[in-house]
Amino acid sequence: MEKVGIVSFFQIKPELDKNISPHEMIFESNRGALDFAGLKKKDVSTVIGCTNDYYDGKTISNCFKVECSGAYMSDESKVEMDGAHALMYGLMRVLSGNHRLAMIYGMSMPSCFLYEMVRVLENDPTFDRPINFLNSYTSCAMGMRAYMKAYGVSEEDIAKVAVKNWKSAAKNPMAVEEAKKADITVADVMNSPILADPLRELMYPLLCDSVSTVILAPERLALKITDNPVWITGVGHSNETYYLGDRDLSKSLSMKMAAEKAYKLAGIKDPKSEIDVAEIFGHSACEDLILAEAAGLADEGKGLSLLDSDKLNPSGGTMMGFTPAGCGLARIIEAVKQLRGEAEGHQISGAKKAIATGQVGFCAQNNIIYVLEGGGS
Amino acid sequence: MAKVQPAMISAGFSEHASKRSDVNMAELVNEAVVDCLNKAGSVDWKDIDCVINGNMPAFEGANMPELWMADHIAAKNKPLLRVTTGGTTGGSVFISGYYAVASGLYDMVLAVAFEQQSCGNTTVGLASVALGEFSIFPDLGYDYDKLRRNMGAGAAIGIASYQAMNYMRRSNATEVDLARVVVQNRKNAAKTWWTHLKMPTITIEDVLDTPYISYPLRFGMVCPATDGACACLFTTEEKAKQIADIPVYINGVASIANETAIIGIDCGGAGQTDPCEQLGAVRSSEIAYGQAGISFPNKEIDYAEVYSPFPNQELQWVERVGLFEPNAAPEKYENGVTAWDGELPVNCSGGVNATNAIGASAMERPACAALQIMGKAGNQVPKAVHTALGHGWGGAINLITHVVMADEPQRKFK
Amino acid sequence: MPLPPYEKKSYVKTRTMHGSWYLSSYFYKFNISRTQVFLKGLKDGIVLGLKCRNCNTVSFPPRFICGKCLIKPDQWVRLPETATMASGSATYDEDDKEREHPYPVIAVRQDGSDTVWVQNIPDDFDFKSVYIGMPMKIIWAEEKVGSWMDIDHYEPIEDPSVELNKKEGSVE
Amino acid sequence: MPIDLDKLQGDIYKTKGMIRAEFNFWVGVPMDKFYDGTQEKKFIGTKCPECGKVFCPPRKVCGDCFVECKEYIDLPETGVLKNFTWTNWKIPERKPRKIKKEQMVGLVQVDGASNAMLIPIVNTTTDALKEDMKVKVVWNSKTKGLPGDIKGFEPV
Repeated sequence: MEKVGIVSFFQIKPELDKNISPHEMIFESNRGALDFAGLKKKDVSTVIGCTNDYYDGKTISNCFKVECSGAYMSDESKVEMDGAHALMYGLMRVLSGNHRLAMIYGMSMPSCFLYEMVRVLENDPTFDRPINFLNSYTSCAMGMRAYMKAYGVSEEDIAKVAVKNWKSAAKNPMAVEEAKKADITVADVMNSPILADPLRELMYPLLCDSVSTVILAPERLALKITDNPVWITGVGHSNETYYLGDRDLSKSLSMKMAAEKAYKLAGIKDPKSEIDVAEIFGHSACEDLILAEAAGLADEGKGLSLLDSDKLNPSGGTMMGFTPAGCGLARIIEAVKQLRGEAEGHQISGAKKAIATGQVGFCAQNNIIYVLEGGGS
Repeated sequence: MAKVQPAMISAGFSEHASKRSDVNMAELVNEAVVDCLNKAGSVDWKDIDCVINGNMPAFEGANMPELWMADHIAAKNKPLLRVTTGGTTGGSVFISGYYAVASGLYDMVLAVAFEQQSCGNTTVGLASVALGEFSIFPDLGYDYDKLRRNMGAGAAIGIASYQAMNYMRRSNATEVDLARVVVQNRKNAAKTWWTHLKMPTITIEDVLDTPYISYPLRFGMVCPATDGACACLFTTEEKAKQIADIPVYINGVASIANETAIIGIDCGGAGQTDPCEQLGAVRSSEIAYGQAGISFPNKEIDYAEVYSPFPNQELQWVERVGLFEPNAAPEKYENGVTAWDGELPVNCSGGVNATNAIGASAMERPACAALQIMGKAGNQVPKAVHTALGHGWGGAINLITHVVMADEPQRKFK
Repeated sequence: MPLPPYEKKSYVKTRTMHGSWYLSSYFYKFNISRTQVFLKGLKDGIVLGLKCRNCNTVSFPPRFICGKCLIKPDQWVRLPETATMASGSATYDEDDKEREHPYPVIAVRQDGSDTVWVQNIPDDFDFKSVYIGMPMKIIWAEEKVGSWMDIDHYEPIEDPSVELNKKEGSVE
Repeated sequence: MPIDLDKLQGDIYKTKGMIRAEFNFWVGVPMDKFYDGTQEKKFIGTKCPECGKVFCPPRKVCGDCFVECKEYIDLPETGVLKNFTWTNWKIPERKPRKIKKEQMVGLVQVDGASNAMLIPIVNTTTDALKEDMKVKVVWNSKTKGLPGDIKGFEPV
């Protein structure tokens, strides 16, 4: 795979209920990304949006976002998954050579819709949906129970992951204010209300309004635009079956397959030692561990050892503020900041290679992983 | 100018009907995928590297249904991407299939688009396109009845009738011209196995006898609501030559977005002052022809499939995509230029006017055009087809997809 | 008159499972900073448009983002009360069966602006007499309160071009 | 029409959606047979002709072999609890709400099937739930051929 550079990025600071209209929010973010790299609107030849009709409450949610996203008279499309999947489509377009600069944004406004309710609409409408027990809470809880049983991990251990993520979020200036819990303890997490046993409220991220924008360019152009691009050297993407009853929830097969492909493309032999930063999009604290293990950062069942280093989610992961359809891009932006040395407050010194992931589906059914490398100058 | 030349080797369809009551969404799509793979010769489902999928989300009330139907579309343990852009969903899925191969990341890509409209209420689905945008107007003092009436005209049929008025004003086309298009489409549809409205005996008078729905469009001119699915298989040039007798090379793609028509964002005016001007389509075709190395589309294109739920749009699009001079289309239709045995056949599958499974429609256009090049179409035209185009529109008539394909790789390639 | 029958295919009928999508549980946020100014203008009988400094596009009603330049337009301009019909149609209201002739609906482009907007026209208006490019003017509401309905409706005004075109022997 | 100018203060205005869209999903032939079975208080599954896996609830296609499963087989009423959780949150298609009595739900593998289904667990307490526990179906007294026919599974 040829190297593709991330030349510009912008994220609107997440808030629980942002006093801004969604169109304006996309405008601010896309304009910000263009200005950050000193580009003009017409330089960008393709705009890929990531929105979801059920998150926006509108059919064809992209048709009114042409003006505000800067897609007027450019090659526009929409990926209705996670922002990281939209980046994949943008990457395809840049790699094909048909397009030079691609702008990708992902947004949603959970203050305007009920996220848990919308997830119910993802169910199999012939059986799971009428029975109405499969939802965000129960799927996360069953994934957690499967993991705990398979590797003899206790609830307190998972709580430690949550504590670490909340504490990291406190150091991140881009984290939502309510997520900055610097003094949180394991006892606090264990005493928080149960969403679905054994998942507790503080193991589950806060939903917030935000937009993330990334601009991609092929290698030669990227070096002209910025001195400090971050390269996408590998990408992997996979999907497993929907039926929870068919899957081993303590592992993530799709992430494993995706990571194998991404590492092969990027020429990474030993992810444990070569990866400096891992921005994992886990829907709950436990999913962070499952996905990190599947991505080869730790042996199966030994994910807790990652807590000893700063490698896992230095930004706080999804706990810094979870924006449906935008979270994968936010993970990528956090990894890019680390590689550029611009992560204020939570910088990992000397970070050279990072991974960032995105997912959709119950128990991380569909996973995508990027290998990012710094070192423009 | 893609670095890897993508080619299409097979297309499959499910049976289309107003109510496919015997299958659920997943099984409907499975029919199209199985049909596509059966026609692809030596390709096994395990050879597929990536699956791309899309439908119009709110019409079936299922969010990201492809996750649920992964097993049914041969996507288990494979990359699965969902691309949806409203009416152009099928075209966008087709284009992302092209890009998945052109990027060099995947060798064999299955693109699937589908719609099972009998599950939901299409009118409510279309209303919710703009309902969010309009929910503020009653609070700003807009009379509710008038809002409903004025904005109800903003849904697909309404926008089409605005377009029809403007087109008829420009070209002096009459209702008879519109009815002629309908008759041609439905007669063509009767010769294709999977289509919905097959009317081999329809006449212009039959169409003109039906009542108006929205002036100047009559009930008999409007597309049906269909259940159906379509699947296409893409691969690289080298592999395609091994697998298929006549691979179809995708030489140019574009999906240019324009400002919205009739209704604008956040209570603003709409940017398209003339809904039948369609700058986006003009620009898309320019780009796609540029990529494919086509300088004179009116001479070089042998066959066209345009997305036209309403007859006036068919007349309008064939002009906007450069097949005919502006305002010349009604005359060409009258003279039989676009008929099955004409010089430039258009919509010989019956088009969207006879079969509209919204999410799949825009993919059926390039798929049918490709089948004509392969010589495997249900209603195969007598002339030899070398170059063809497939087109789609969607959104608030601001999203366009445009695909140009040929039986030989791009001339300017390498 | 119904259309000729088409070849219907029949399929096994299976059960259905009910589902719903509550759009009533959604909220929508709008930026009305420009709309407020516009409505205040209407209250005083002033028609305001918003001009983008970069491309000089004037929007009526004001749009807070210029799609062409991706900037926020900020220059208010006063527009005349006349307008041009940009497009039109007539809807046959399904809910109102008693009504025989359809409701006319039109989209107008205010003179001096570059955007169109769906506007009201009297219900008893003969929609076949309107044509695209027809000059129109605003008829104000009796009492202006700063609401969208301060522009009660649009009415056609005399169009000299019709007579001229007739003399030339044009089809119009 | 009267207009409330006081409501229009500030740059951002928030409105509420109005309608509800209704859907009726066709279940397809295999699931239709399954619901015919639940009406007669029995489980029906499909068998993959290639790998021999049995699916309950039935599926038309086996994801691993991508072949149509045409063979229908009857399955017993007993099964194994593979995974479970309990929650006080009820999340229907409208608004999530908290309820007093916790609901138990588990992945139950019916004996003879190779996959588990997500189904409520009844007639027991949250503490008594264990993985790999034997469970048995509890039918509703009146069966209508709907998912509601299965009240849940209870420990044996």
